[in-house]
Amino acid sequence: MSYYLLLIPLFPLLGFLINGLLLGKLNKKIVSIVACGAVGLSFLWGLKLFFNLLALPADSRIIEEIAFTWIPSGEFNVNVGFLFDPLSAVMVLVVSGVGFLIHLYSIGYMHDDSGYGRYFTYLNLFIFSMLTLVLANNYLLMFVGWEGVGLCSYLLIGFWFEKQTAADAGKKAFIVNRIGDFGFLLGLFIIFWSTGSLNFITVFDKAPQVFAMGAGLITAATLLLFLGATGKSAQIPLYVWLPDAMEGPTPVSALIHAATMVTAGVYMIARSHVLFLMAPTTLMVVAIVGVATALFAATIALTQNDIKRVLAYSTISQLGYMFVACGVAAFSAGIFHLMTHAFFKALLFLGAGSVIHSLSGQQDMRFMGGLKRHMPTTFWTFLVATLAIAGIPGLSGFFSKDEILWKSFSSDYGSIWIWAIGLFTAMLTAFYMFRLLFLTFYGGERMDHHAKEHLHESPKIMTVPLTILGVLAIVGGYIGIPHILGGGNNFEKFLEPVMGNVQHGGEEAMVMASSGQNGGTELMLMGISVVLILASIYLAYVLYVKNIALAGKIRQSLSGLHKILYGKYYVDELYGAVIIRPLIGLSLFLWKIVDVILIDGLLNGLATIIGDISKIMRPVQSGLLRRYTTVFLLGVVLILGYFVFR
Amino acid sequence: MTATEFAIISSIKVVVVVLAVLTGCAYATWLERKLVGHFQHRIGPNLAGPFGLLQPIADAIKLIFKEDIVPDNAERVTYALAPILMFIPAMLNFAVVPFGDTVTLFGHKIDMVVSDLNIGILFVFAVTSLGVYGIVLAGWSSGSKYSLLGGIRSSAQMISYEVAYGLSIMGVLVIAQTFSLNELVAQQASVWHWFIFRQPVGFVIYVICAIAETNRSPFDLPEAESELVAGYHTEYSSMRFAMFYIGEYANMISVSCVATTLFLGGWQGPFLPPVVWFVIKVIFFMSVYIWIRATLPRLRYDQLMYLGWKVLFPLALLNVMVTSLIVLL
Amino acid sequence: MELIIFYLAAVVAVGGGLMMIMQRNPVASVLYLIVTLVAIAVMFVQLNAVFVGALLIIVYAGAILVLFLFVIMLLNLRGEKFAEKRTRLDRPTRIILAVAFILELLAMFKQVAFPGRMDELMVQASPDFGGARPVAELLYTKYLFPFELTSILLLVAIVGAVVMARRDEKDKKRGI
Amino acid sequence: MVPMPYYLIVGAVLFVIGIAGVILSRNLIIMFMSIELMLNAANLTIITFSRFLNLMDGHVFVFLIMAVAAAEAAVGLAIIIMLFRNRETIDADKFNLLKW
Repeated sequence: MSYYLLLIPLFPLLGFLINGLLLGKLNKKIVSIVACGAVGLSFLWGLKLFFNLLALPADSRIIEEIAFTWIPSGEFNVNVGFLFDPLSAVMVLVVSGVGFLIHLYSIGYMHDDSGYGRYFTYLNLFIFSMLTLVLANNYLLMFVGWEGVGLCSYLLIGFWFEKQTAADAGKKAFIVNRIGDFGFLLGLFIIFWSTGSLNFITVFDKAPQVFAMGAGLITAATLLLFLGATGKSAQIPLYVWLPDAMEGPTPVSALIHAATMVTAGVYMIARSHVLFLMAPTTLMVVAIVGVATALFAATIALTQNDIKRVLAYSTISQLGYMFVACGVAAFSAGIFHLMTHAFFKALLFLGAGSVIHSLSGQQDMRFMGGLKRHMPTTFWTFLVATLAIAGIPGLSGFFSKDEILWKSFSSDYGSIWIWAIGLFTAMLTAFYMFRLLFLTFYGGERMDHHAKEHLHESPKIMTVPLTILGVLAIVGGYIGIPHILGGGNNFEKFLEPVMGNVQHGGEEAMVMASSGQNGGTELMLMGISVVLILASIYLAYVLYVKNIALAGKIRQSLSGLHKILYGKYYVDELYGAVIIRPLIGLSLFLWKIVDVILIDGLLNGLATIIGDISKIMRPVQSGLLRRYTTVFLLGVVLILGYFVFR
Repeated sequence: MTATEFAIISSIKVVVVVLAVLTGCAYATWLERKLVGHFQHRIGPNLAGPFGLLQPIADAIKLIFKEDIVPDNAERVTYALAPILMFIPAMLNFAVVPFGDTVTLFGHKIDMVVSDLNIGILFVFAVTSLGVYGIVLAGWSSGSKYSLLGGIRSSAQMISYEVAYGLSIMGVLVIAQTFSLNELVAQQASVWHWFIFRQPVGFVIYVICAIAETNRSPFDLPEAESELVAGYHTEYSSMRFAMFYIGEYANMISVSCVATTLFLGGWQGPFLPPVVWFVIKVIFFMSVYIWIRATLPRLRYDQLMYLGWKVLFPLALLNVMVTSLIVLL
Repeated sequence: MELIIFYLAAVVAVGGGLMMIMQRNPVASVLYLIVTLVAIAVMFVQLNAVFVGALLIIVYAGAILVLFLFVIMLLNLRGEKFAEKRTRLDRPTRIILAVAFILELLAMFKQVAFPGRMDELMVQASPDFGGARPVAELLYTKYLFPFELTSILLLVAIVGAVVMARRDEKDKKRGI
Repeated sequence: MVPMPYYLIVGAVLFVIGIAGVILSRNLIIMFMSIELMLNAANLTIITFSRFLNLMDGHVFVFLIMAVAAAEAAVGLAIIIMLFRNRETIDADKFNLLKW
């Protein structure tokens, strides 16, 4: 039976082609129908295939389809082929589903923009690239999607390219991503060099034979892959592009942060988990980088005033969680969090977009407040998302985040320190998210008079996606309720054909948990986190609703720390001083000294010498046709003469 | 048949055909003048002999006795050569045209054709394509601008129409699968097998192109009196002029013969002897020629080129393609 | 008989060729080339290549050389005498080279290719040898690809000729 | 029956006449015609071999050569016309642009 996996990325590609080729010729209605329809069809087809997949027995849920041979070059054979297994199924549904909602939302959000058609063209290309990335059956095709995503992020972040900051942000995203891509590519070279293939299944089958456990080569390869992942998924040290990416239209931020782009790194690591499991060092690095990023970004988020920036840092922080999960070999937990995060983060961004839309572009939280009454739908959905990200029991974020915390505590690769920092970060998350909520929706209306008059709830086309995402943010977690709370942990089971064979730690823990031996610990840890999170929410309530003056006082007394945090640890400036300035100096050196004097001098000298020589040779070349033919004939006569008279 | 016999019979055939064609040319002029006269509601030549039948002879005598003028700045050799070059290809065409069925004379079986080439049609083409030289050289060597313009015009016209001309009969060849004129005639035994019915489009294109090939009205731009005096033979007189004249009419007759052979069943026909049928058909075709001349106005030069390249050529191509397709199926 | 025709044709061909290159007047050259071509066509027919022979006349005499004549008339070239400026050595060198070349060719024929009497090697030609049908059969089967390439070549030539010979506005103003 | 080398010799002679025409004549048109003569000398040789080997392939080659010659003539003559328009001469020795 053929599954026509090709169709999934094909629909957005068609949408892209139609909208792109007929740019400026279609009216807005047709553009939006084509764009949304394309993604919607992808989603529906993905859904159908998903159910087909469910109908198969668990261990045969791997479908590989080759569309055509792309690069046949000796031993190097790359197909355009697609792999559909539980992992990519989840990713396809998340990408196309959330992507579809964001498309719908964009119809309302971008309605008055002059680049409407262009916007949807990019958006479709983005979805196409992302679907290619998650469906690819080999690293090279994945890399194509990977680069496509990078390109689209550049196009979309710099969508309002008339604005200098937007254009700069686009370039920054692209360049920083290139660094990661470079690592990714090198990693691919190592993989191909040692296994002779780039096909996932072949590589993973061969990996145990060609790599020794924890050997230098595999460690290098996985570290390079991880470098790629840090670029795409905004981890230390390559996270700097993500906050700046806020320059793009808000739905784009939602798309980048929730459904596409940043999840690519997590997906890639989960996909390559076979390789990562063979390199414990790398796993440790992944976990440490993840937890460090989580904490680091959360602290910055505490002080930011721009609503989208707070969300951006929160994304970085949450991605840190996912990497922690990967680092402690709890890949399915990472993917689980990725999915729930996609729901609530998309919701948060779209909600923020709705707020910004209603305030005519105002993004600074200091000039918001009291919006609860004006925009009820936005408020309630936003509240749901905030509760979910904070990890309040009963909402999706709680299950996935707690899964990660528990795995980081119990897994063979985990440690109590990671757990502790993760927990602390969770508290910070709850705090800054509620700070955001309170500053935006509670308290006095601090916007200026003009903006106040324009306050309005967003149109249906924007609130409906919000509502759908709100529902998803609540129920999204229920597919992965852990055993300890009486659930079946179905999500992990579903991913088992992909991940199952490697999750020693997780499985043992699961067995322990179900037998009640270790269940007490898990419940206790869960309780601790819930209590601490509730406490930090209360703290936020006190500081930002009840007694705003106190917040200011605290800020004053800790002004040094606040300054550092507000300045984002001055990482951008550090990069500027350490990398960019010397690079400019080097370039100047290369230009003025090496290029102009050395190379040009050499070339000019050579040219002069050749010119002098040719002055001697020139008379031979008379330019006279008949003389040339005579010489030609002379040659023929000589050659023929040699053969005749030898 | 021995070689000697062959040589003798062939020589006789050649002589007979040449004489017949020359007489035919002479009386073609008479036919034309008579017909055009009647078309224009006058009588035409009627003084020399009954119905003016001796008029061509009188004309011939007049032409022969006129002074032979050669312009000062003419290229003498080519100037002298040109009328011959015009005349010879026109005559050569008749070498492959079958005039009738095989007859038995004095115990010898004699084909009523000078030479039955199995690539007869190609021969006709080759010879026709050589005909252009006479005109070009005449125009060029006369040393007169009218002649030069006429020569250039007519050669451009002939080359242009030769393409469609060749393609128009390709349909017939595709159906008949032979180049031999004899076989073509044999395939048209009954009236319904005449190729005119199987290739109507080809026939129409052939007629138009043939008129253009022979520089006849309405395609007689090269000798348009009103603009070019008389085109390429402006400077010619006397016998040289007569040769052009004969050449032109010989061309007309040869084109008519080929048309008869290709489309109208050749010498095939009931009751009457084959040769008579052949002559009847050729005269019919010639009359059509003259009729067209008397009826249609002259085309403008750009119209002529337009018709040749943009109408007839694609049409002929289409005709060949459709025919091939049908034959293939 | 055949031999006589061959000798006639050969003499006419060689003589026509020589006359062609010795003429000052290009029109005469064209006429001599036509004569040569007709003689070559006669030899083709002698070699049973009837179809190709007819094509030679149609294509060369009927089209290509008319084109030459056309160009000559268009440029109105009469027997031009070109100003003498070549060095003294040029012409003898060239003639010597040409003579050397033909001697070499003949020597090559003599020693390399044909030991013994050639007419013994002669094979009886197949019945339809040289007709249109076998040529067409090869052309549409074995040599289909070169054949198609030829059509592309012709297209390129048409486009190239049109582009090159077209007068642009500048030329029109100069009245050329 | 005419022996085969006779044809070949005629072909060779014609070919050399063509060469001589190219290198001796200063008239571009005559040079060009000499090239056509060389092509036909080659054609004659090909047809000769084709006949003596009883293979039709040679005829196909001649056919293709004629097509090439036609294309060449069209382009070549267009070039000559261009040259004449620019320089008002067809003296081959007046054109020495081939050194660039």
